[in-house]
Parts: sequence; structure tokens; C-alpha cells
Amino acid sequence: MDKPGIKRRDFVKMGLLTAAASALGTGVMKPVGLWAATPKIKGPIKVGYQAVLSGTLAGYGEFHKMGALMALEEINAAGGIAGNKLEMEVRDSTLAAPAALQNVRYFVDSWEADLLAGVDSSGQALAVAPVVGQLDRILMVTHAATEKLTEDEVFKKGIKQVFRICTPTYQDGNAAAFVAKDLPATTWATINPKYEYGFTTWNMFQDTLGKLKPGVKFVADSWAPFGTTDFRPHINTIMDAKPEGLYSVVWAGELITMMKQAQQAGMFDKIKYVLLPVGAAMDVLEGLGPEMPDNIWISGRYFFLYPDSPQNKEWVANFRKRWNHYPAYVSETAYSTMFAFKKAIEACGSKETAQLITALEGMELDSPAGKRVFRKEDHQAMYDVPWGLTATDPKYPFKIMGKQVVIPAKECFNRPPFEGDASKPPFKS
Amino acid sequence: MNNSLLQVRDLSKAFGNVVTAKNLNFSLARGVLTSIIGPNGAGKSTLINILTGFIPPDSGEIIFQGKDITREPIDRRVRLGLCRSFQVANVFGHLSLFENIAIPVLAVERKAKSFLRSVAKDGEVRKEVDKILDRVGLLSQSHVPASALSHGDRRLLEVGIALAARPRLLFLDEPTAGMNPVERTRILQNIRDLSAHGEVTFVIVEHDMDVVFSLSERVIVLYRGHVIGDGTPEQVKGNPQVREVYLGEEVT
Amino acid sequence: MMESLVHVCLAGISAGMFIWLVASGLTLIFGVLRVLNFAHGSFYMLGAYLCYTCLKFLGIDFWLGVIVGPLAVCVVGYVMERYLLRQVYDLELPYQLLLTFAVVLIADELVKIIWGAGSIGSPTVPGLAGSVQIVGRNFPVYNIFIMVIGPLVALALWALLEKSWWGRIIRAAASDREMAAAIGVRVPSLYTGVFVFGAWLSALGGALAVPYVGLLTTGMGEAVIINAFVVVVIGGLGSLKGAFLGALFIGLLNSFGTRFIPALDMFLTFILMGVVLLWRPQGFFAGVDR
Amino acid sequence: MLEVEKINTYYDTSHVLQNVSLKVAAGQSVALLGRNGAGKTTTLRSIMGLTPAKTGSINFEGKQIRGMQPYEIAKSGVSYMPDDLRVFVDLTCEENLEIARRVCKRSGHWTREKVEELFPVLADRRKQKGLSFSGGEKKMLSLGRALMMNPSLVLLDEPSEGLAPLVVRKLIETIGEIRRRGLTLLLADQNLKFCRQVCEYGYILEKGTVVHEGSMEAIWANDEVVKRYLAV
Amino acid sequence: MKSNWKYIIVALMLLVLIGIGYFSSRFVLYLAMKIMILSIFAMGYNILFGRTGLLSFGHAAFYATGAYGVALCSMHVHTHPLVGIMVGIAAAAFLALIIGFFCVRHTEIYFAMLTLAFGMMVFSLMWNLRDITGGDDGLSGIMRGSVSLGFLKISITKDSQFYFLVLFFFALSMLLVHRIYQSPFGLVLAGIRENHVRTEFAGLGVKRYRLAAFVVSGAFAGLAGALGLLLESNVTPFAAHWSHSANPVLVSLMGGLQTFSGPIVGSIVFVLLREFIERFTHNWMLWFGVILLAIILGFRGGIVGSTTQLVKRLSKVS
Repeated sequence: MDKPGIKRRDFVKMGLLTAAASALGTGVMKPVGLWAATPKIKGPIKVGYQAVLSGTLAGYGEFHKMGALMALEEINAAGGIAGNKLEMEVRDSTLAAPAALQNVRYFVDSWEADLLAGVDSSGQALAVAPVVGQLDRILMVTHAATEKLTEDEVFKKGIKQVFRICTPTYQDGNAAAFVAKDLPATTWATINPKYEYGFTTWNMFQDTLGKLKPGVKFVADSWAPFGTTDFRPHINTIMDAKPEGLYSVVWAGELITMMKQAQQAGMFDKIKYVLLPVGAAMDVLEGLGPEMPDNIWISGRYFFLYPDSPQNKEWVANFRKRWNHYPAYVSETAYSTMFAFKKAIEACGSKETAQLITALEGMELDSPAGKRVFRKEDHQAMYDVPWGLTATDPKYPFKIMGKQVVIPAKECFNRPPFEGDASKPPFKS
Repeated sequence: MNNSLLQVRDLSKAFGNVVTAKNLNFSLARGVLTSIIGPNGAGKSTLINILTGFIPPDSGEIIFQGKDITREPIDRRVRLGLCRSFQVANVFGHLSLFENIAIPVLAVERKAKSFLRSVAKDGEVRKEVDKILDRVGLLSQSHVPASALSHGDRRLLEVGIALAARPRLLFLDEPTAGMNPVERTRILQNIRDLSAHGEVTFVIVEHDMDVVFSLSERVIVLYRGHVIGDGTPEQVKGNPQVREVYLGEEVT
Repeated sequence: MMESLVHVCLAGISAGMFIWLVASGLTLIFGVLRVLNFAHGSFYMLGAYLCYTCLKFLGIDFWLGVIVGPLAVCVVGYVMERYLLRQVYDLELPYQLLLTFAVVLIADELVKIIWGAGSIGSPTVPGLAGSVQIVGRNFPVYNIFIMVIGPLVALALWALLEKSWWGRIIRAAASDREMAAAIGVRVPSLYTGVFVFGAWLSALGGALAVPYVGLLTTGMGEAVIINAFVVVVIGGLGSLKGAFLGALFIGLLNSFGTRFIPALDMFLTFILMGVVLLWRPQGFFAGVDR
Repeated sequence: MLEVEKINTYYDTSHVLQNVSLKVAAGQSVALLGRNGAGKTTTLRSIMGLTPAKTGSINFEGKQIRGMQPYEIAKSGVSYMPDDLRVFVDLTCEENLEIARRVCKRSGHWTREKVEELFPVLADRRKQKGLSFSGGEKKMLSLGRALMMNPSLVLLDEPSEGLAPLVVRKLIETIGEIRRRGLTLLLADQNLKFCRQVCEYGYILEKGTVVHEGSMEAIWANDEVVKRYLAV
Repeated sequence: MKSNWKYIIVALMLLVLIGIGYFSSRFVLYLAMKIMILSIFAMGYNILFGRTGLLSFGHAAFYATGAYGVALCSMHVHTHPLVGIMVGIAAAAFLALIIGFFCVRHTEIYFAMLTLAFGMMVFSLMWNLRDITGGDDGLSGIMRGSVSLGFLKISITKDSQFYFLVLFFFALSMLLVHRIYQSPFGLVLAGIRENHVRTEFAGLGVKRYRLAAFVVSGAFAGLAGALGLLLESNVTPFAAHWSHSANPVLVSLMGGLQTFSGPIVGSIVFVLLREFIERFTHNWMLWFGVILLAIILGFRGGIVGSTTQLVKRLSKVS
């Protein structure tokens, strides 16, 4: 049939030849280090940024892009980084690990990026971390929240190239518990995403709240698979359990759907205390508009009305001028990432990874979200994010975060070295 | 009954309310070239389909070489030596003639499961395939894909595939339909030779009466699922009932 | 418990009716054209986006949007059948799937370019926005509306296929394409008509989904298409009655499954699909159909 | 009315019809005779455009219909009853009949009432689906459907096949009735006696070519031809 | 003459691949490995799809099984990559045997839908068995141990070293698939595709051969998955998702279904096309879709099939 001419022996020979070459290759070959870092800052500084640009969450990618691009424009307008132009390429991560890996390799090995940033899902972040270690490039994670990234990959396995500028799952789990402890509710339930993010945050919430307020009960949990468009069965499960409080890290479009459907089912008439750790995302607030009920506890990884600092106000105004949008939290993390890079490079006078790691570790950064400190042990950026109740404000076509409380990051974030007594958030006994 | 190769007992089959076989009883003797004839819709094709395992009968038994095969699957029957050719050329279109014949040959030689040896290099298979291709007169076109053959050649190939399975009993469904005289002569000569050797017992379903009467030693006439004539060609020719169904009943 | 059961049922039925709206067009197209249209989800998405556009930007009433949006999708369906699908009818199944898959990619990306990448929360429909109390718990009026529309669409389809001459011609062509041509049916035009009609049904589902899901996203088509496929399969490929019952069944199964055996979630759907294919490939409800 | 000239038809690569020519005059009834596989069905299908002839010409009422789509041929006045009948199983008897008239949009003598008059059994089973019909009933339905198109030429494939003698006798009467309404017939059948009753002229096909033609009486009388091409 | 050409092409290809291994940059190596792994997946898949004529929508399940097999083996049992690969292949083949047993009862669309259902069951198992599979985060950071052959220990830690292991398995797969296509078994599969009734009447149990083809293609998918894991050091349940099953289908159809080299050419086009389109636009899906349409409508029979026909026609003319 096909290739009838190739004789068996020839084929065997070719196979052997290949095998021999393989053996030879692995034994003798040394890869040529085309990617080896430049000793001194020379030429432009290139940032490879990846975010999801296709599928249902493509909107997040656009918000990433807005923030990163704005920072890029500002930095270059002000003379670049240490006199060098900042360049950026953005790629679609498609929310899948293989694509994220290919992007990282493309950025480093083909496009010759000096720095990497982005990454949306936890799975992608965990997949990319070891590879980033091998490729020896800084990766600043701007969206993925899994605590395993900083605890396991950075702290335990020592992949020092990975940093995270956004808040991790502690903010979604532990901080929520701090808010919940002051609420009168004693029975809690959840509708959470049926994946690691959902499981982890719910466990953290239960652990922490259980310790902060012994006697609370967790009466129901319903797990919504990725892509759920009909939350009614889940809402039924929760309403059957009649909890006083609801906790949910369902996010993005699914949260919009869930809130609308819960509203229709009258769930908020019966459950007064609702905690949405990622409810303060702009896509959710804008998507729900006036349909977002009042007095829902929401938070995010950044909210544009906090902190009430001149820097933040100016930034929000600039952002609105540039994009005609309120900044989403990924816009802020993307924006601040660029300035973190700028500060680190200028501090160490190099774009070499090893030096950058030293520069970034413990570095303080004044960003729209307030002061960030990159924790040395696990490279997690420490900064405070507000929790607040939704409220109507005639200035905005959507609900904003009204009354705000701030759980300081160092209160609710796990403390390195993540083991022993200090491994849990510090409790005021 | 020692010489009986295949026995059919009380075989019945109906599709809905259409009866295609009704209590059929007959046996086929080894080495006796038999033809089954009958007008359209007589149930000839259904009968072959039932005997070769394509359609399960409603009731009755089929005994082949003393073994009850009524419930055996097709491939088992073929391996036991019961094979068929099809009315419409049913060949492997995109495969070469060599490959067409090689498939049943490999099955017979129990080599079909081997997945690392090359078919083309197997001398025995080659020889056997060439022998069969030669017999049906297609040896020179060994590398041509079956779909490129003329209609008649394809029918020859069809019979070749059936023969390659080394059957003891072979049903040929209209083996000469659509053939030109040369091809027809070749196929008939083949059937005669093989039949005379006693290697294969043929049962032929044909419309071409020249073929039927020049070949057969026995003719079975089916009509609406019944046997209405059975005997030597002469006996059948003289049977008034048979003549009736063929030329139409007197209708005035 | 009573309250719970009633609401689990209601949620299941409304979800089922919603799946049915999408699956009906898919079934119809498969039944007549024997094409498994992967791009069906794209029609659904386009229907939703166009209806939303009417609602939001053109200031047209929602009901007008429900009519205008799907009609615009008909044009897309026409172009797709006439210039793309027609080329591959004689090719094997994988080529048809691949072609419709390519259309999905293109449609998703075009929607992103035209309407932007972000998910869009849709406004509520005046008149159908509220909820009514049923055994102690609120149930959205819109869901009740969907529960009425679903059977109505089924009834209308049934009437169309069983009672109208166009429907009879469709059934004739579905059971014997060649004979239909021999009595004078212009089969290619009929195919175009059926495909466009199927696209319209799917787009109608999309338009009606706007307030139901409350959200528009690129790729929303892919989210429904798998469920629609499952429904078409367990209903017996091409049977509308089967698809209706299948959709209802899947809706209830999901609702009860989520409530009472949450660990299994989508496992359940695919187990059902596998079992039906093994046990009754002609469709779970084949006996009901004929 | 119908002039078929040297048509050649193929299935894939097999050359099924070889230079088949025949003529049917208006009002005439012509038989295609021959054993199974002789090419009778293919001839009818070629005329209908279902298996288009590759070469040759098919002239119907002065119009070249070779190369036309089947629906165009049907609308120009040719109707076809296939040998496997192929009633629409999903449609009721009534729908099967009416659909033909509606689609074809040709007016004429035949209405459902007239067809039901001809085949009373169809009136009895008016509301039943085609699937439940017996072979004989399907035949009447298929023939009735062909008539409902109000054609000027009817192609009948194996009308007498599988029918009991009594029914065949009835069929002969029916065909006589149809012919009185001015219809032209081209029928393919194996039953010589039946054809003799309903046709004036006959063509004998053998292996895809016309091997003999003549008036039915002449064929009937020609013992050698009958023996050679038709009989046992 | 013609056969010599094919011989030369294969030799050249292997030479080029070896050359790539020695001289090219790490990203080219990476893409080449991706292409080879996808080729292994698609070549194996094509034994079922192009050869036997069965369209499966569940082969990602076997790919994922191969990947998880290696990952779990190296985490809990042994880090030897060859042991892992063997475990991956065996696990995938075993799963294919179980799933195939049910699926081969049907053909065509029913077969496709059944494999889809089973594939998605595997997907949701991998998603839900969190303790073993790590849930949706998957397993990551699986490091490549060195290939120890008793007397010889070869490090494959670096991509430039691992490349030759992939190349070895790619060449081995090509050889194996080629042998299968030449073999009686391969011929029987082609017979089943062309005419399964006739194959049955040749005395061959069609279902058993279909099952065998299913298992063999599942095993190749397992090998591809195993190598994919070693390359990416990561696997998530999405590897088992139906949309991943679509990849080998796409690749086979693009390259040419009934050709030996189709899946390889398809893989090259698939990986490079995506990579290049993305360099020009973020709307890569749009252009990918348009090119797909062009291939379906313009190159029936895939790139290889159409090119071969064109060459034949041209050579006839001249």
C-alpha cells in the first residue's frame, strides 16, 4: 500500500540509525545556550504576557491586556526602564496548561523574553512553574490564586523564579472567614466551583471560621462544574439546608448567572449573609448592574475604590480615559506587574534572572492597589484588599462596594514556613 | 445420507407478514452441483442469507457436515467451509486484487492476526493468491485496485475471493451476471473444474438458464418460500408448475 | 421535603425545556439531512447576541428581538448550507463534522470581534422579570414561560410536520429522498429550507436563553451543544418526540442528580448516553415514537 | 412521445446500459421484457433521471430530458412506480397520495377520489401509515401515487411481481382503465403473459442491450425468442 | 523509481530530525517534539480511523491515561522513564480493551457517540478522583529520571537530550505503524473499512479485529500521552476531554486519511499553523477556521492525498 518500496531491512536500518543517533545525542550533545541571559542591560526589555483570549473567559484576557498595555505606554513615555524600551507580546493561554507551556517556551526560547507574566488558572500556574524554573526566567503571576504555587513550588521546591502579584486563595478563604466571624450567621453553606479552587477555598473558610468562631456549622455544599449555566439545582440544594450564610467563590460569568438565578429564586430573602470573595470583579458588577442585590459581602483582588489614595484615584481616572472602562482587578495586577519589573530592574541594574530574584524578594512596590511587599520566603505579594457590602451609588451604573472593612494580609495569609503552629492565620485567641 | 453436506430442516423465515421461507426441507449432497432458481421474490437470496448466517431463521435447523450451525456466526461458518459470493460485486474497492484475495487466504492460513510480518513477502500467501488470481484470469492485474476493474472482472474477483476462503460448500449468487462471453466462459470452466475435482460443492443461484442447465446436476425451484420443483434439469424443465411461475399464470 | 421535591422538579423541567429548544433544530437537521451539525451551538450563540443587540442598542422590544435575531441567523444558515454544507453531503461523516467545527471557530471569533470578548450580563425582560411563589419558594416567571414555550414549540413542530404540506414533504424526503425527487420535490431547496429552519429554531433557543441564563459569552454555544448532542442521541437520532422526551429526561436527571447524588454530576449524563447507545441505539424512546 | 436514443448508463465503472434505444408513442403501452439484471429497472431509472445516462438522448414530448433533475422530469409529466414501491412509510395513505398531486402541481383527471375509486382498499386505509401496508396494498398505493401526479407518461417497474393471479387479473383491468384516460405506459415486467394483456409493443433486454423488439403478439408467437431470453 | 523516492524522503526526514536535534534552538526542538508526539498520537489513531474506518471521539482518554500512568508511576513507583512509558502504554491499552469491548458493537455515528460518552466518563473520573489525579490542577512538576539500561545511564533531563528519546519512539512508531500497514492484520483492517460484510465472509471475526485496532490505537495514544507528560512534566484532566480527541481527527483529515504519511504531515501543519497564525493575530481561531474550511473544500483527501493525486496527474500529462 503505502511506501511499498521501503524494504523491511532498510526500515530496520533506519530505526537503528536513529536509535544510535539518539544515544549519541544524549551522551555527547550539549545544548547551545542561545537563551543564556545577557550580562548587562542591553537592548529592549521584553515581557512575554499570556492570558486567556478565547472562549467564555476571553474578557479577562482583554482586561489583562488593558492594564499591561497602559503600563507599557506610561513607562516608555517616561523613558523606559533604565533607558531601555519596554516591549511586550501577548499570547492566548486558552486557559489550558499545554498552551500555557508552549507560550512560555515560545516567549523565552523564540521571542527571547526577559520576563514573563500573566497566567489565569491554577492548573496552568502549577504546570508552568517548574518549566519557568528550567528556563530560568522570572514569571509574575497576575491572576492564578492557588496557594500551592507559592507554598509548594516556590517555598518547598525552591522555584525562585516564580512570583505572584495578586492575592492568593487565602484572601478568598481565610479573609472571608474573618468577615464571617463578625456576622450573626452560625450556619453556612456554599455553592462553589467543582474544581480545586473551589475545594481549597471552602476548606480554608471552614477551617478558619471554625477556629475563629467555634460552634458554627457548615450545613450544605453544592459543587457547580465548570461552565454551569443553570444553577437552580444548586440553589435548591442550598435552600433545602436553610443556612443563614452563603459563601461562594463562583466567579466571572458564572457568578452573574448564579446571582440572577438566586435572586429569582428568592434566595437572598432567606439567606441574609452572602460572601462573594470574587464578587467585586468589574465584569460581575457591570454584568449584573442593578440586579446585584444590596448588602452582599464582596471582595476581589483589587477594587477600584480602594485604597482612597491619590495614586489610585489618578490611575483609575487615567484608565477610564484610556479605555473607557473601570479597571478590573487583573488590569491592576497586570499594570503593577510592569512597574514591579521596572523597579526591580532599576534596583539591580540588570535584567538577569538571578539578580532580579534578589531584587524582587522583599521589594516594596507602591501600586494603585496600595503598598505591596513581595514576601521573601514564598514570593507572594502582601497587600490589603477590602471587603465590603454592595450598595447603590447614583454615580455608577452598577453596585459598588459600600461600607468597607480591610482584613490585613498578614492577618489572614498563611505565614511561612507554612507548617507548625504558625501555619494557620494568627488568631486573636 | 452419508454423502450429505448440508441439511436444512423445517427452515422458516418471515419479514413482517411476508413469508420468504416456509418449512423448507432439503439436503445438499457433496459434489453435486446444484442450482436454485425461481422468479423475483421467490426467496432465493433470503435462503442464502439464512444458510450463510447473514440472517437468523425464525425456526428450523441447518446441519453442515453433521454439525448444527444454525446459531453459528458468519465467520465460524466460513472457517467450517461454508462460503458465498454476492449478487452485486462485493469486493474491497480500494484494495488491489492481490490484497482482495489475500484477505481470505490469510484467514484460511490463520495468519491474519500477525501484525509485524509483511503480507507481500509471505511466499506461501503469494503463491496461493497468484494461483487463485490465475484461476479467475486476473493475475496480470494483480496490483490494480478493485474499483478500477470492469464490471465483469469484478465479478470474477468476487468469485475468486469466495474460492480463496477454501470452502467445502460455496453459494454463488448470480456468478455470471453482467459478464461478457469470455469472462463467462472462464468462470463456468472454473466451476466445472473445481466441481469435477470434488474440492468444492457449488450451489448456484442464477437467472441465466443457459448457465443453469449447462452446469447443474440438480435444480431446485423456489417460489414464495416454497420448493415447487426439485430434480434434474430435464425434470424441472418439464414441470408445468415451474413453467407457470416463470411465464406468468394464465390470466385470461 | 415537599417544597424541595417540587422545586427540583420545576428546575429540571425548565432546564429540560431549555435544552429542548436547542436540540429540536439539531434533531430536525439530523433527521432530514443526516448531518450532525456541530455549528448548531453557533446559531444559538448568534441568536442570543443578535437578540441582545436589538434589546440593548437598537432599543427594540425584547419580543421583537426574539423575532428579528433568529431571522438574521437564518441568513447565516442559508449561506452555510448553500455554499459550504452542500459541498460535503456526499463526503463521509468526519468531513461534515470538521466543516461545521471550522464554522464554530470562525463564528466564535467573529462574535468576539463584533461584540467584544467579555461576558455580557443581559437585561431582564419587562413583564417576565418577577417570581411567583410556589409551595413556599419563589420560582421565576420567565422559567414558567420557558416551560410553556417548550411544549408549544414541540406542538407547533408537531403540527408543522404532521399537518402542513411542507411538513409532509419533509417527512417524505426524510424517509425516501430519491422517491421524493421522483414525485417532483426539489430536494436541494428543501434541504436548504430545513437547514435554515433548524438554524432558526436554535437561534430562537439562543434568543430565549438571554434572560434565562442571564449572560452572553463567546463560546456559549459549546456549552449547550454537548447537552443537545446527548439529547439527540438518547432520543434516537432524528426523532423529534424522542428529543423532546430526552431533553425533559436530561433536565430532570441533572436536577435530581445535582440535588441528591452530587458526586456524579456530568458522569450521569454520559453513563446514560452510553447505556442508551448500547442498549437501545435506536433511541431510548423509540417505542414511543412509532 | 418518448424517444430514448442510444443511452449509456453506468454504476460506478460498470456499464449497465449499452446503447439502449426505444420509442413510446402517445397513448401506447410498451413493455420492457427480460430476465433479472437485464437492465430494465436501470432503463426506467435513467429516463426518470435517478441514475442519469451518461450519453445518448432522451426526448420526452419534444423536450430533451436527459441531464434534467428528477424533480424537473417529474414536473414535466413523467411519473414512476419503482419495483420496490417505496411508499413514504412515515405518511398516511391519504398523505402519500395527496403529496404527489400537491408537489407536482399538475391538474388533470386524477384526484384522490378517483384513485380511491380505482383501488377501494386505499379508501379503507386512508388514515393509516404506509409502514403498515401489505405488499399488495403498497403496490396500489405506489401506483396511485404515480397517477396522482397526473402524468402523461407512467413508468411502471414490475407491476405484476408478487401478486396473486386474481390480483393480477384485477391489475390488468385497472391498467386498461388507466389507459382509457389517455395515459401512456412504459412498464418493465418479467411476466410475459401479463405484458401480453396490457401492452402492444415490447422490447427485450438482455445484459443491458435491446436484443429484440416487436409487437407483443409477435414476441409471444416467437417461441425461440421467448425460450432464449425469457423462459426457463 | 517511485519506491526509491519514498525511501529517500524517509531517510532525509530522519536526517533532518537528527540535525534538528543537534543544531537547532530549544524552541524548535520543543515544537519538533510536539509534532512528533502528536504524530504518534495521530498515526496510532489513524490505524482505527483511516485504516479501519471507525471515527472515535474518545481517544484523548487513552492519551490522558498514558500521561497519568507515567506521572503516577514516577511519583509512587519508579522514576525510570522507560518503566513509566511501559506502564502508560499498558494502562492505556487496558482501558482501550475495556472501552473498546463495548464500543465495537457499533459503527459510524453510533460508534463515535459511544466513544464520546466513554471518553467523557474517563474525563470526569480523572476530574473527580482528586486524591490520585490532583483534580483539575492535575499532576505537575514530574521530573524526568535518567534512562538506565543497566550498564549505561543516559540523562534526559535537558530537552536536547530528551529530544532523542522522543525521536527514537517516533521512528519506532513509524516503523511499527508501517509494519502494521504491511502486515496481514493491517490488511484485514483495510478490508473491514472497505467492506466489513465481505471480511466476515472471508472467515474473520470483524468485531475482534475492530477491538484489536481499537486497543492498538489506544496503546499508541498512551505512548503519545506518556511522552507528552515527560515533555511537559504536567497533565490535567483536560487531556482526556473530547475537544482533545478532536486533535487527531483534525490532523488525520488535514493530512490525508488513507495515507501513511498523512498524520505526520497533518501534525506538522497543525502545530506550525497555530504557532504561526498566533504570531500575527490574536484572532487565531478565525484564521485557523478559515484555513480548515479551505483544506476541506479544496483538498479533499487531505494534503497528502491531494498532492499525490496532483503529482500523478502532472506526471501523466508530461
